[in-house]
Amino acid sequence: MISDRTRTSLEREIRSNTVATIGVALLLSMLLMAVFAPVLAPHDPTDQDSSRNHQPPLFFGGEESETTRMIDGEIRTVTESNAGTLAHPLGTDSNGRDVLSRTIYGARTSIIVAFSAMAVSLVVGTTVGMVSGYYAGRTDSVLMRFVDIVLAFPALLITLAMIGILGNITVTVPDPLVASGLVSDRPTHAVIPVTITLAISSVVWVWIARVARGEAIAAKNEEYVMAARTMGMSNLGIIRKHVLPNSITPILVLATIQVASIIIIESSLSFLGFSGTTLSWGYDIAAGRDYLATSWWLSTVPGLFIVVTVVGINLLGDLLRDALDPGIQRGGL
Amino acid sequence: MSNEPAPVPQDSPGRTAPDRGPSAPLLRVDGLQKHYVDDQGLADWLLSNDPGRVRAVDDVSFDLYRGETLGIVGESGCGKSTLARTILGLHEPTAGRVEFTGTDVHEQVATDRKRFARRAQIVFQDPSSCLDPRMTLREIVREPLDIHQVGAKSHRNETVADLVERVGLSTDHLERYASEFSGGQRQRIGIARALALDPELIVLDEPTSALDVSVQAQILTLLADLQAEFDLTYLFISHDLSVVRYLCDRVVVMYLGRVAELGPVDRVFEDPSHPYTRILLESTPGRGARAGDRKAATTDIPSPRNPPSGCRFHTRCPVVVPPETYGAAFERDAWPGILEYSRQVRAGRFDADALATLADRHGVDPEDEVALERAIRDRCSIPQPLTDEIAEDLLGASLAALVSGDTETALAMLEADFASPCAATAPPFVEVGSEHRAACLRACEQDGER
Amino acid sequence: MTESIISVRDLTTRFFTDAGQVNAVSGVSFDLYGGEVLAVVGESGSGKSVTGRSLMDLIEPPGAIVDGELWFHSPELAADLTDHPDAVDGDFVDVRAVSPAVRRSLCGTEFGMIFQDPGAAFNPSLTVGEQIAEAVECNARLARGETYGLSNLLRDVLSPASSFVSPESFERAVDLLERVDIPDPAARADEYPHQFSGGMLQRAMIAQALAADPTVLIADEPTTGLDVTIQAGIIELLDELRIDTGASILLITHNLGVVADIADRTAVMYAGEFVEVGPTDRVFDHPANPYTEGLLGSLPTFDDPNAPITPIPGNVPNLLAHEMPPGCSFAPRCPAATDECTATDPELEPVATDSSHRVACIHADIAADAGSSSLADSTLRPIDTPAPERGDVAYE
Amino acid sequence: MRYVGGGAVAGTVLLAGCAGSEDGGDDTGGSSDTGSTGGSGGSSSLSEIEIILSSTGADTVDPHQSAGIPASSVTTNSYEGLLTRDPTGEVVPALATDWYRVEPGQYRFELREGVQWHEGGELTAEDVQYSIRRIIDDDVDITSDRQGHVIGIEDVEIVDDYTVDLVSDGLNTAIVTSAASYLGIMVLNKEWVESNDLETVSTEMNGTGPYRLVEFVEEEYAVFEPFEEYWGEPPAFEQVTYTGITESSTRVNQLLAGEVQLIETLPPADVSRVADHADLSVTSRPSSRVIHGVMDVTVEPWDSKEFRQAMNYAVNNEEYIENVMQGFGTVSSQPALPEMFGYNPDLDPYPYDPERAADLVDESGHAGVEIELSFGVGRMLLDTEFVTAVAGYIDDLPNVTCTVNELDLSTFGTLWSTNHDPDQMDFFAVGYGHPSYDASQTFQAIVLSERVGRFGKVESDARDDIQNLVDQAARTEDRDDREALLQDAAVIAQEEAVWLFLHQQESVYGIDDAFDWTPRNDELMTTAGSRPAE
Amino acid sequence: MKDELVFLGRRLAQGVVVVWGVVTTVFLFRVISPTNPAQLMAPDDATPELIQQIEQDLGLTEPVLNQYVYYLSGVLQGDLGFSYMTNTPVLRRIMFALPGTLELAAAALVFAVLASIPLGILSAMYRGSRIDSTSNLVSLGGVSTPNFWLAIMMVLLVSVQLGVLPTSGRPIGLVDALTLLVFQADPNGLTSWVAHMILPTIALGTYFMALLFRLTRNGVLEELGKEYVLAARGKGLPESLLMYRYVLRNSLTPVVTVTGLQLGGLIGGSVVVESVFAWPGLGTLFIRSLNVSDWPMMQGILILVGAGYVLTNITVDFVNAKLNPQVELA
Repeated sequence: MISDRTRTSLEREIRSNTVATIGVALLLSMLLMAVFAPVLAPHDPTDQDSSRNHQPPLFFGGEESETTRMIDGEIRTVTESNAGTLAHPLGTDSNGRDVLSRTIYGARTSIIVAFSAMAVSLVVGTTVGMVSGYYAGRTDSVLMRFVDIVLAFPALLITLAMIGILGNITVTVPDPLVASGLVSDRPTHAVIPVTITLAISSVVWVWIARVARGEAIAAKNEEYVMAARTMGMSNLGIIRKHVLPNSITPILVLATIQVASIIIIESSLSFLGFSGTTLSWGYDIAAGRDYLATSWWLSTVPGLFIVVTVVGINLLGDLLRDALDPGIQRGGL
Repeated sequence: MSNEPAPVPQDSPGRTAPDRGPSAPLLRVDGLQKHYVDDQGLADWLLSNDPGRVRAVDDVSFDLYRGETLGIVGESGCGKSTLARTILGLHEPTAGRVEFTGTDVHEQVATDRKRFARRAQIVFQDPSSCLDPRMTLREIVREPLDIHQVGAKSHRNETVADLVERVGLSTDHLERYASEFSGGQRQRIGIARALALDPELIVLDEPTSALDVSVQAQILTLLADLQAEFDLTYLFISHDLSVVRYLCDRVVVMYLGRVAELGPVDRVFEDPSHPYTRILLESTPGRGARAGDRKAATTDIPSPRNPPSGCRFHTRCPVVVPPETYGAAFERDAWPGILEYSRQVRAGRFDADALATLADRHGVDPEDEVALERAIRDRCSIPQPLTDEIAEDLLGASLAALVSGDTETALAMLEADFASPCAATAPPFVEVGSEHRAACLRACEQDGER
Repeated sequence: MTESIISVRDLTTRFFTDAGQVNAVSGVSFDLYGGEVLAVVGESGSGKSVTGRSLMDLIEPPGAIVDGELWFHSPELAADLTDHPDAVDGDFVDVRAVSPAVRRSLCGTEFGMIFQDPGAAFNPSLTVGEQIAEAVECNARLARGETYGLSNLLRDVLSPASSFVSPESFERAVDLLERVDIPDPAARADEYPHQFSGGMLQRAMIAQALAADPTVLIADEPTTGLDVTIQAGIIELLDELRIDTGASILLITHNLGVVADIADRTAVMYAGEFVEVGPTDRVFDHPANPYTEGLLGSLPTFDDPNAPITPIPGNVPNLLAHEMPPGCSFAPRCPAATDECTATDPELEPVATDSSHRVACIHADIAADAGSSSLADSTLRPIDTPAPERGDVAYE
Repeated sequence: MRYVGGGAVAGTVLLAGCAGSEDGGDDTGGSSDTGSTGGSGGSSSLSEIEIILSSTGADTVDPHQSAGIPASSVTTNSYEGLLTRDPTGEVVPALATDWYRVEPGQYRFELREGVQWHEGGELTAEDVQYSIRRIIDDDVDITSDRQGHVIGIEDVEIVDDYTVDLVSDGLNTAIVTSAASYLGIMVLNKEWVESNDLETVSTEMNGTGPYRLVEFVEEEYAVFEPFEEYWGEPPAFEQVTYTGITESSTRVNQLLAGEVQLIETLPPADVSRVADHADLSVTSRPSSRVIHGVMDVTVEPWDSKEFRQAMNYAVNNEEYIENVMQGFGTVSSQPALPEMFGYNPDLDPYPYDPERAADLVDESGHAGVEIELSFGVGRMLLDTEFVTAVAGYIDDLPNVTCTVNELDLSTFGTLWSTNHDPDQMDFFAVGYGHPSYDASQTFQAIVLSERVGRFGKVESDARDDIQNLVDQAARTEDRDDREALLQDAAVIAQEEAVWLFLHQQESVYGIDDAFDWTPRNDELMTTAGSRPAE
Repeated sequence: MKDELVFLGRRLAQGVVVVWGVVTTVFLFRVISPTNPAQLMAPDDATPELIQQIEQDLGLTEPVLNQYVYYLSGVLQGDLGFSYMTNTPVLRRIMFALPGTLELAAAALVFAVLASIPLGILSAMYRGSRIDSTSNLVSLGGVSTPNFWLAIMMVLLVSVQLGVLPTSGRPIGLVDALTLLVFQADPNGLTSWVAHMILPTIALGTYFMALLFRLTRNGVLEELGKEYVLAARGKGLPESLLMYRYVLRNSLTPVVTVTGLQLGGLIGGSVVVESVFAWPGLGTLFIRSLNVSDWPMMQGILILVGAGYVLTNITVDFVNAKLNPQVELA
């Protein structure tokens, strides 16, 4: 799929761009984290022990601090000291669950949603874009007006509306790493939030379709497509053999960049309480809001992981764009 | 778009030269039209943003015989590429028909493109666009074989190797991607691909215009060799007269979508009958030609979207036919001056400021209308007075209007009184010599005289 | 006609790209005489356009002029620059050695540039008249010694009444448009570049180049992309202007026909070097370099359709330093190449029969005293001689 | 006939629950004050106050269209009932000055004379009659959300301009409750209601109360100004604003910033920030809401008494209240709250005994079962946290897997009160409040009711026993005997594990020291009786 | 002039088609949503008969096509229906929420534009300098940080730790604040408005700032490499004038376009930001309505925002065509 020249320019880009390389490394580690969450997470992310709750991250806390408790119907101020421990390097939440483990598992949700939404969008968007751009004419007009309609709504609003329509659909699949017996004491099943995946796809395919259409139009006017037509190749054959392969690079670059948008939308939805699973970054950020004054790490840590992931994707996207396709435009939220 | 009927004599079999072998043309183009998509319905108007952009072709007819090379020359916007693609069935014609060995190409394409594809192929202009950059040399040349399932699969690679060697490329490079070849090499690949199906006709759409001269020469010689070897018929599209002259037997000169002149290359280029062909020849660099009366023709080409009425070349033509109302001497004495005068009026060269400057230059009082009129006549070299009295009166009225500042009236009068038949009538296509035809009123006159 | 206006010595321009160093121009030396048309002809990638841009100091990163002198005949400036002995030689000033400000003012006034693609060389959001007027205005202000500061900018930007371009300059711009035969110039001056056809825009480009009454016009492929009839008009216009204004024209083109029509002298460029320089008829009739010969042989000759064409085998090399062939860069394609050719890189030497005709080929018939004319010790002794008066020469 | 949005199912029930319908109820809820009192030197001229509700703002200002606490907190500023209660729950006169039973089935209220409507005119018996009919009679104007809160009244008879008789079909002990409850009879101006369209009645007010409405945006805020011709004690504030903010940290921050004077549901994590503030205090009172887990006994494993008991043994209430809720709750042992009439003080909560729980699960034959604990987010103090904790305890049992199913309020409300499909939700945590403070109502409404609870869905001996005891109590005149009957019912309820008994939560308020306000047992955030601090 | 009218007419007609599509889509949302409004509107213990009665009264028993016609004609008359929850007109609530969102979006836009464009120009002019690399880093962070998290972090730092700015709420609208200032010479309203605007504005505007920064920087860089800039330099145009007339003006065209078109994105982003700052706007209203399945409200908001977007789009196109001589009005 990638020609030698593309590969060399990519290699050169990677070599010459240390910042981007760091970004790619960050992203890769996030991916690894998501895939090997059961192995990497020190604890079961749902395992709770309220006696050790609100433990700060390692190297934080330790000094005496005042908290309020109600004891025998009286509100009393008590002095407590709570120091971070190695067992919970990023602290614990209000139910004593390990923040690090939850965040590692949260990466899973974000990445599963991002990748599956992008996969759905790529299939739908590329198909529509190819058909629209290649056949042009009335097919194109109608499809593109439909695209305009979807684009008239802010992405987040339409995603939310889709959630309202779809309700909360989730699919639970056994975690292969746990099933294989590699690790125990971890959740045996992973929850795939189908609703938000579909809801996000309902917007993202449009972004893909627009780019795919543009690429299809450009490719269609290339002389080699004309040549294929004069050779008697069928339209579908031309799309499959010429138009699609020559359009796919910019589409994939856009897709890479848009994965960042998807992760931000996904975390926004979870933040607003529409995640479908409680193991997600946005959900934990929202849960931590109530403890901002006392347990700052609850909202801070998952947010940092989002930023790191999205920075990684954006750097990778910039890198790909510079290496493969200097002309591509960034789509907005 | 004018649609007055113009007599279009057919290039009938009876007129073919004996050396052309079988009498039926390989390809016959008959009254072919391809227009802009302007007629959109309301739904389209609401739904879409821009109409398609196609260079128009209007009422083009010619025949192409087996084994010959027919050149199509013209400047940008003349519709030569549209013509080529319409002939190959890539565009649907608005009117007229294209016959390939007697059958309608567009019917054939609609039912079975493949069959037609095996007989007619195309080589494109742009070496950077004509090959799929994601395919290797082998894949590109093999593609037509695969589509048509030519021979056994195992044999196809051999066929590919033969073709590749035949066009002068090394079989060592079979696995290289298109982007790794130079422009000339890519054109060779394009030719190999076109040859793969062993077609009878190859349309060459400016195959060398993007190449450097040294490489162009390579391709031209290759094309000539291949034609001899494979008994090919070429439809060669170009804007370069030298190349056309080198490669072609006959040539069609096109201007703004219409055929201006058609005939054997030598005759057309040595004795052009259409003023446009003449201008084109004179403009060809490196022939030591110097500016003569072609100045008006060398500034601008009208938009093919909105072509001029009558003879489409009349706006640039140095030998526009004068109105018939005036005396015989009118053309020689007065007509060039009046043409120049009307051009300058149309170009706004006689607005108030310009008149003041003119007066100043001629040392006359800007208020003195008579002197000013004289100055204008001087500048346009209009004799004083014209020999034809009626013409003199009419011109005088226009000049008076101009000098009094009413440019529009002046122009309107000119257009009414000194309208050239060229602007009104599309010239018919007439025989000017053996197999040599041109669409020009002047040619008609000669025709009539003969 | 006999006075050298520009003397270029050893001009070397390189581009430092990701793919490696590109030797676009490698040690080019030539003289341009007053009122002549010197054509620099070559195939794509020969470095001819970069040569032109180097003269105009328009090389942008990643490119740079790494070496060379550009001596310009300007007695006034030479007198002003007495404190820069390095940059002055008699009436000549080395444009490469003066301060950027002086260089810029020189380029803007004495050199006019005509770009290959006028569509790209005009700002799409300003009218053509305005842009030409700007050039006029810049020249006028320079002549008046005015500077343009931030306060001027603010006033021009913020006040609708204030404008950089004075009405006089605009009128002059209209005159210039008329001068280049644009019909209805006053109206067209208010139009935007996209409303012009290619030929018209090229004429406007020429008008802009004329704004400062330049001594030298550098025309970079001025007719590429234009239809032949329009091309003929532009070439005529250039010829007319040369005669009217006495400006010298450095015509950069790949079109040998155009060269034959208008150029007094012709320089043939190949792979970043001049391989042959001489009076046009000499070069066309008696090419001394196999490349020139091959180039001429590649062209179908119009008036002799039966003459065979003999292509040069192979392809134009790209200019990447590490991919350049050793020795003579044409050697790999040259029918006459010998082992010696790959060993030495030939210098331009006068041919034996005509000292105004120089060639870089070891197999050429070089004048006997060649070799002593090396540039090392020469100051500004012209290395070229002007072409004799020529009649209409066709190259066939 | 006009239909009226009852507010979301979730809105009504979860916000407040249904009010009980019987008079009385012990008031034992001690309020506690803490925090610095050093800020008493603050502004004494507090004239404008803003009160923040922890829900959205009132969805309507037509009291008959809503039976929720937040809306009532707003509407009671303008509309009044015949009677009302003081902060401790004592019934006191309002628009009626005297009330007595004329005969069984006929209760007489003598109206206050000279009561002015905000938009002019005097209150008459016709208004009272119309208002009550508007609630109980579907054919009068609207189908009211309050029908369930005005029980047993069949009609209203006008005796004279200032006297009305409420007619019921028997000895109706609930009449006074209905008359005094803020979820019961509220009196509207007949002529005004009839001459305005429903949208006006929903968004504007013409009442008799101390404050009149200036501006109102449904679900957002309501602004009041004093009504100078108020019959009672003159209103103390120049302006009263009610705003709904569901996000707790936002409420806290606004209080800390001095932008508002009183906030509801101060989360424990922020208590110290408010308490430490020089000008603010924290005040609390045990809530009238029983937080419990409902188990749908129509399906497995909940039909098993052992399994239900196992759940109760599995949860360490003490621990989660202590740690997760920072002590802001009390373990509950039975359906009734300690403040209620009929509470059985002798019952101890289920002890935390995971082994016993595991054994019981085995006994029930449901070992290895996977269950899901659902709840609707946002209505209970620290709901996510404690539900997570509870599910965690159950999940810790070796033979039960328990996960949390977090639902938005709409979905939860639909599943709970309109769609009783156990396949979708058979085990859920909910908070249910009873301002009536009578255990019989708790039993009736949430243990036995098919609609709200789930225990009553299936015939069983235990259900019949409880039902009998409650019925018997209703017929019993003697207070102590009645109490004993209800306490017996509590014993059965505990033994049967009709619920997963969780806790009684604490209503915690943050308050500006310049604002003298006492939390009420019924959680109403009314301005009645409050004034600038001395 | 005629061209302009035709252009405008055509774009408006196309806009009407899109808006019609928006309304239709939104109508379909309600139809396919699983919510039964009658159940929502009925009292808790409503009988099935009552629910059926309500369904009938709401017209839900009619064929979908009839419902569609009613809805469409309602929308055409400016009637967006009644909220299921409060039974009051949807428009009334939207009109209350609209100023909050518009003020926030406008402020965020202004912030984004003012911060990004000068920085983008500087960055491009001094490419590779410290200011360039710093700005690039900030912009990378800007496009990578979810606005709600940024908001929370700002609340944590600015309000909780430093205690300087109010963290939430919109106690006063701009119009009221200005009225207060003008008619009562009371600046407190405006001060309060500004104070409450700061954090939400930054939270919402940062992403767009970063986006516009990148656009500006790339635009200026691209423009600097254009041949006509070289040509202008060649003719001796003063550098400052060149920067303004040749580089800035042309490179800002896409920036202006994107700025206009990002309004939709700003409104989408404000959904989350509003929720963090308890900002009474369309976003909070939408979320609240979603939580209780109040479809008429959601439909109303979607139609309003969608139509607004289409209108903005047309305006931007038109203005662009007027400003940019290359764009033909056809």
